[in-house]
Amino acid sequence: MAEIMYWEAIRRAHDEEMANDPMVIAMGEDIGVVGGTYKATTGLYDKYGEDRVIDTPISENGYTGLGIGASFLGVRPIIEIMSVNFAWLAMDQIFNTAAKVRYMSGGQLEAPVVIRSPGGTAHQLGSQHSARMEKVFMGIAGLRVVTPSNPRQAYGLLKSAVRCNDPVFINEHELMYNMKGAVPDAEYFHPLEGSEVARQGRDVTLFGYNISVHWCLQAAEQLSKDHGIEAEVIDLYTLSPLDREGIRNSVSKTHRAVIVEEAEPAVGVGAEVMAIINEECFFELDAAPLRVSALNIPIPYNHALEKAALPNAGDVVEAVRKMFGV
Amino acid sequence: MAEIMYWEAIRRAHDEEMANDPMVIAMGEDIGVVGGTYKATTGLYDKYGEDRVIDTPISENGYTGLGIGASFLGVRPIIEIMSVNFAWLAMDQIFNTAAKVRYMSGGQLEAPVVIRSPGGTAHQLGSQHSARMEKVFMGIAGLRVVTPSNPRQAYGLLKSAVRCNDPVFINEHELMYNMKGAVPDAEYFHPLEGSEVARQGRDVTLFGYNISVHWCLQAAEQLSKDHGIEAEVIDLYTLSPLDREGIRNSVSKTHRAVIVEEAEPAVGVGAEVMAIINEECFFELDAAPLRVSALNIPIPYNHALEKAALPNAGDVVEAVRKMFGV
Amino acid sequence: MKNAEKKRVLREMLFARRFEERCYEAYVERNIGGFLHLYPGEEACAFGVLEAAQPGHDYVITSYRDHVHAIKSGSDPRRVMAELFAKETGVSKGRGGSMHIFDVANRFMGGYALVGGPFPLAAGIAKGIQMQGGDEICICFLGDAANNQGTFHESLNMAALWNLPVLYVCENNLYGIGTRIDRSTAVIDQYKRVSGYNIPSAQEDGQDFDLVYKAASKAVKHVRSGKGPYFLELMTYRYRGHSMSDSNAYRAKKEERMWSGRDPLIILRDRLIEAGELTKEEFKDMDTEILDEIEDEVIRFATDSPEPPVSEVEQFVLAENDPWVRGGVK
Amino acid sequence: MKNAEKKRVLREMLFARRFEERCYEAYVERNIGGFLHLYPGEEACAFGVLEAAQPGHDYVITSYRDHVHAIKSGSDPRRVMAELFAKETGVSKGRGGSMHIFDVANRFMGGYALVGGPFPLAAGIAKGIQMQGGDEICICFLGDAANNQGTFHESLNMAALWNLPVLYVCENNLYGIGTRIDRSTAVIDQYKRVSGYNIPSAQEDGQDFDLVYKAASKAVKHVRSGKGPYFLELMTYRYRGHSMSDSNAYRAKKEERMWSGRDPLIILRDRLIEAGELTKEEFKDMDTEILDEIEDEVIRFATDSPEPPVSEVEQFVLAENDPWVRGGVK
Ligand SMILES: Cc1ncc(C[n+]2csc(CCOP(=O)(O)OP(=O)(O)O)c2C)c(N)n1
Ligand SMILES: Cc1ncc(C[n+]2csc(CCOP(=O)(O)OP(=O)(O)O)c2C)c(N)n1
Ligand SMILES: [Mg+2]
Ligand SMILES: [Mg+2]
Repeated sequence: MAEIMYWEAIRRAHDEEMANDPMVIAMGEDIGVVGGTYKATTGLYDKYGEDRVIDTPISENGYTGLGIGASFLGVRPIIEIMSVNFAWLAMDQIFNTAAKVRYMSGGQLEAPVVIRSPGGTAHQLGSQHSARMEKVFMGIAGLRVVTPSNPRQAYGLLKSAVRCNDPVFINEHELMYNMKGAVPDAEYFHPLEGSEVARQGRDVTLFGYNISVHWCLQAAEQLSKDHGIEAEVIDLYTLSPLDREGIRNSVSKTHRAVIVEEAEPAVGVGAEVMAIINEECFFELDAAPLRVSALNIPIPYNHALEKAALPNAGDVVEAVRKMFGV
Repeated sequence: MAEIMYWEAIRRAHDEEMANDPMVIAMGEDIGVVGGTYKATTGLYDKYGEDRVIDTPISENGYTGLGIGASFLGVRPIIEIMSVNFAWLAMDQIFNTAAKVRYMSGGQLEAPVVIRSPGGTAHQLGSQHSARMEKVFMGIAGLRVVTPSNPRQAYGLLKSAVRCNDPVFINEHELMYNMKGAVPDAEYFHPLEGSEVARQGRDVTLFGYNISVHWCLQAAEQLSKDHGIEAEVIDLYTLSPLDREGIRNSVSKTHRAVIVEEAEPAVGVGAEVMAIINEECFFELDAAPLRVSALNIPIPYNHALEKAALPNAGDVVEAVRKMFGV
Repeated sequence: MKNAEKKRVLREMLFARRFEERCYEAYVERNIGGFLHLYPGEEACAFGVLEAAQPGHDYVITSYRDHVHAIKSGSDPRRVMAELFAKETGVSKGRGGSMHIFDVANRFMGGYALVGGPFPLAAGIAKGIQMQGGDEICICFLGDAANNQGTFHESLNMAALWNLPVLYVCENNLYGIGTRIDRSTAVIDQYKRVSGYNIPSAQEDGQDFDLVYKAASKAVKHVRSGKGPYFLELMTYRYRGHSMSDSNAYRAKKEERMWSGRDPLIILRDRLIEAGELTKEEFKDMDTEILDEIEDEVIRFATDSPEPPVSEVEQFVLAENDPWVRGGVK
Repeated sequence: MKNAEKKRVLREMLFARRFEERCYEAYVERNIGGFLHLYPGEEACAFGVLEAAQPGHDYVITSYRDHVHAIKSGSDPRRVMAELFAKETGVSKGRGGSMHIFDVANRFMGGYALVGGPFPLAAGIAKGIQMQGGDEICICFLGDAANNQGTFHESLNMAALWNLPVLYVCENNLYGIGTRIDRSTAVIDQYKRVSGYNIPSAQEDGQDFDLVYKAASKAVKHVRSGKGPYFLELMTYRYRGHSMSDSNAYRAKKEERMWSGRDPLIILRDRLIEAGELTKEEFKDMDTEILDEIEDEVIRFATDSPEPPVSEVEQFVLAENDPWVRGGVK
């Protein structure tokens, strides 16, 4: 089990899937000759040629729609949107076409496209390059949404997404492309539905996804060390559909929940997980569930302000301490 | 206090605001010569001329961006997007520019645009014309979102939205343009923040917005008649920012909450209101809050299927009965 | 094309006209719901182009004004009407409706309700054809006003850049709903607008089947021979309102009269009569036959068909039992 | 333009060059964060156009590559640098950063990070000008690759349709990040692409200040006189990578050398020397002066300025105390 980087894991999944099926193509801005802003497609242009590793014009709605149209004929496009902020431009094709075409055609057509995009706040990229939009993708029927928190998931989720016959949005993270982690040497397909227990615990459940899983894990260590509180950390790698059973199981065990999200709070992952807890195991709760979220502001350029805008492990610890009154 | 239709109320607000301030303009597809698909701008083209009542090309992102740019110079555009489904095309300018420009310019610029759009499911318009997207507008910092449930609000909210210096999205409803209701004869500005008690009650709070307020009111009558349950109905005419105080006050009184939303459940109004209840008055609750939502599917054309996809007053009654075990 | 062939086409066009008119009635009778956009006046466009192509082999995609394109692509008119009647036997199983006719078996890739939406989809289908290596082409029919959508620009650029086998047909009926083209569009001749993408283009009278057929034959040949995209603008007119709720008040009566005088059915009919291929009598009989067929076959089928079961309302959202959801077949 | 004036411009251009190079260093020193897009090589574009216009009176809007456009519009270079240093004294109070320079007092309406975003905003500003009835124009500078965005098409159509006073300047540096223009764009001459909107246009050498100035003067005159939009394409080259993280590996060394030989500063400098307006000595002194000014004034100011207080992080999201939020002043 080699330790590779998140971007290498994504690259490996591309490579294997393109080798496996000549109908798999990659598309996006600067993914070919340059090899991708975050290197996720390095070397593939030379290996598979410009007809399968396609540098697109800056036409997000256009090339996303083109990928969807191609998928009607059995092409399996992996579309990179360089930054999730640019995905606003492609939402029309993602939601009006890909998410609805199976239904409105009475099952005749499907749009097996994969759309990958870094969807978190990096360092000082300013308001227009720091949106967190997972909530937007999660709310509309017809689209699957997954979000890898480590290289193993990044690899395995992309592999499954390429094979799956539904449109899948993969929410990656700019700050994680260089993160290292173990990835199985053998081919591996990660399930597109479910969640993982990232840390066992009994006292409180911390729900995270993507980068916030790491904040949760850090917080859990500190809570254990400083307060003897053993937090369970649940990695919600599937954002749509959320794993109701996984959520229920953990909360039924710990009776307390804190949801940690990178985005501003309104109608986000935190709210939805809370709603699921309310629906699934309200009477199991020993405390009001809490969400740890970003401030409700566009992201500032200044580093100190940016840091203040976003949650971190310390905020998670604070939330749990407040919950336990310690 | 005359009884007028929802569309007439919107038209009146346009007319008064355009008469009041020469910088107020209306823009959108077929709003001029034709007077608007739902008549909201009838007669204004003749009255104010084509420079102020502008028939736009079918270029949603383009004309929305144009309106935003004009607003930088003191123009107050009221932009109609003919159906909320088309708003996906304009999200880039709404969120990347209007919602962020004040912040990223350090307060130098603001984008006082009003964007109005019918945002509910009407009758048999099919998947691509039946989206409910309020949740999408609610989740991103920098935009106000309101949604009138009657002609008085439709009139007063648009008036305030035009004067307010923030971008405001007004979520209307195709099925409500012909609804009649009393509107003050005198000029009236409805607050852009808050909620209204649409019906007093003591046993359970039903939260609705826009059309679902009416489902709640219907359900409340039936619950009162059939079960002696007196439901309070809260009209969440402001979706962003939601009225935390109003939500807390009502739930602290009734100790029970059902949220009724027209959209599919994930990361929607229901989830957010639940989260607020959990945060504000969890220990006041006598029962797990419930949400009554649409099915998690694109909207079918067939009428019976369409009906099955959407919630109604009966579903609200069912939810309350379940909650009370009656 | 031989006159006998043209007679067949005339019959098909007349069928299309009557089909649409019957839809109008069915809408008034409340058997059809939602938005309904009809095609009368524009028939020579779809027929001229698709006669020049290979429907069923070539892929076709269009907007919400889609019934006739589907039928000419090979869809059973009964199943198109059943779709409008929201029946399980409808081409889209009653889930789509008028704006979402799909018949993938006949390579009719759908009607779409977002103006401009099909531009990139068509380019994508053409990309798929290119990858499969077949000689099909993709034909995308859209309106004039759709050309102001950003997707037009983005898609035509990509189609040219990657030499995709796609034929864009602009049915220029001079209006986008109630807005006349000169009030929405800086350059009125749409075929000129594609010079920004280096795509060959032509403009043709869209009321005359023969002229459309000829222009389309050239266009189809170009695309099929691997020379990349082509853009064909057809000047036409819709005889009815944009959709059922439209009163047409924004159009001058004189303009409407002028275009009524250029009815594609009459032009073709008179030409065939002139050529001695058809008599007025024959045409009338043809019409009666068609009206009967529509009533006895099409409407009856749609009326008698069952609605989709409400219990299946949650079908077709995601793939069923897709193994990759669980990480593959274990 | 008199030679003495050109000498002033040369000094300003040299200042811009040194300013940008100093940004590079400050980035390496970690005083600047985020994305940083520099302008060296393209100076004659902004200077030629804005010398022909009335910065501070006319409105200017552009992309993320925006420092020089702001400075030439009248922004205090110290406050631009302070912005890059994320300081409260920055033009955007440290909230914007390199991609979001705003200086509304000088009618510099901002740098925007979404490629294609400013196209409609510029048309909107022009609409505002039109409504106010002033003689200002709006100048929108954007790159070549931005023209493939749908907003280009949509905005140019509206600008032409409504005769808006907007000048679109395409700084064609042949690349969008690492993608060469012929790999993304079917028609390489951008000035030809606006024929689809009936907008007059021209292409000019963007390395020669005099030529840009002349072409821009014509363009500005056109727009200011009420004749509607104009599109000016300037052929140029960026000497550095797209942004700091870009290695430039995708460009041929030969191509880079060719363009280095066409440095806009050298072209203007040599012309002035030839004309006897400048000596090599003088130019060197000018340079030293500028370098000192940047260090002593600009960098010092940026370094010494305070950061915005973290307590104010939630400011500038919505209007403060807007009475209409409560339904007006009661
Ligand atoms: C994105 C989008 N914007 C607006 C509409 C509303 N709309 C439906 S049809 C139409 C006019 C289209 O005109 P044209 O493209 O000329 O086609 P025609 O109806 O004349 O055949 C408009 C504005 C829509 N369906 N989708
Ligand atoms: C909507 C959007 N898509 C993609 C990007 C990423 N991006 C930033 S700059 C750029 C290239 C733009 O090239 P061009 O317009 O020629 O301007 P230049 O940088 O050459 O000045 C790209 C693709 C973006 N910022 N916004
Ligand atoms: Mg039309
Ligand atoms: Mg460029």
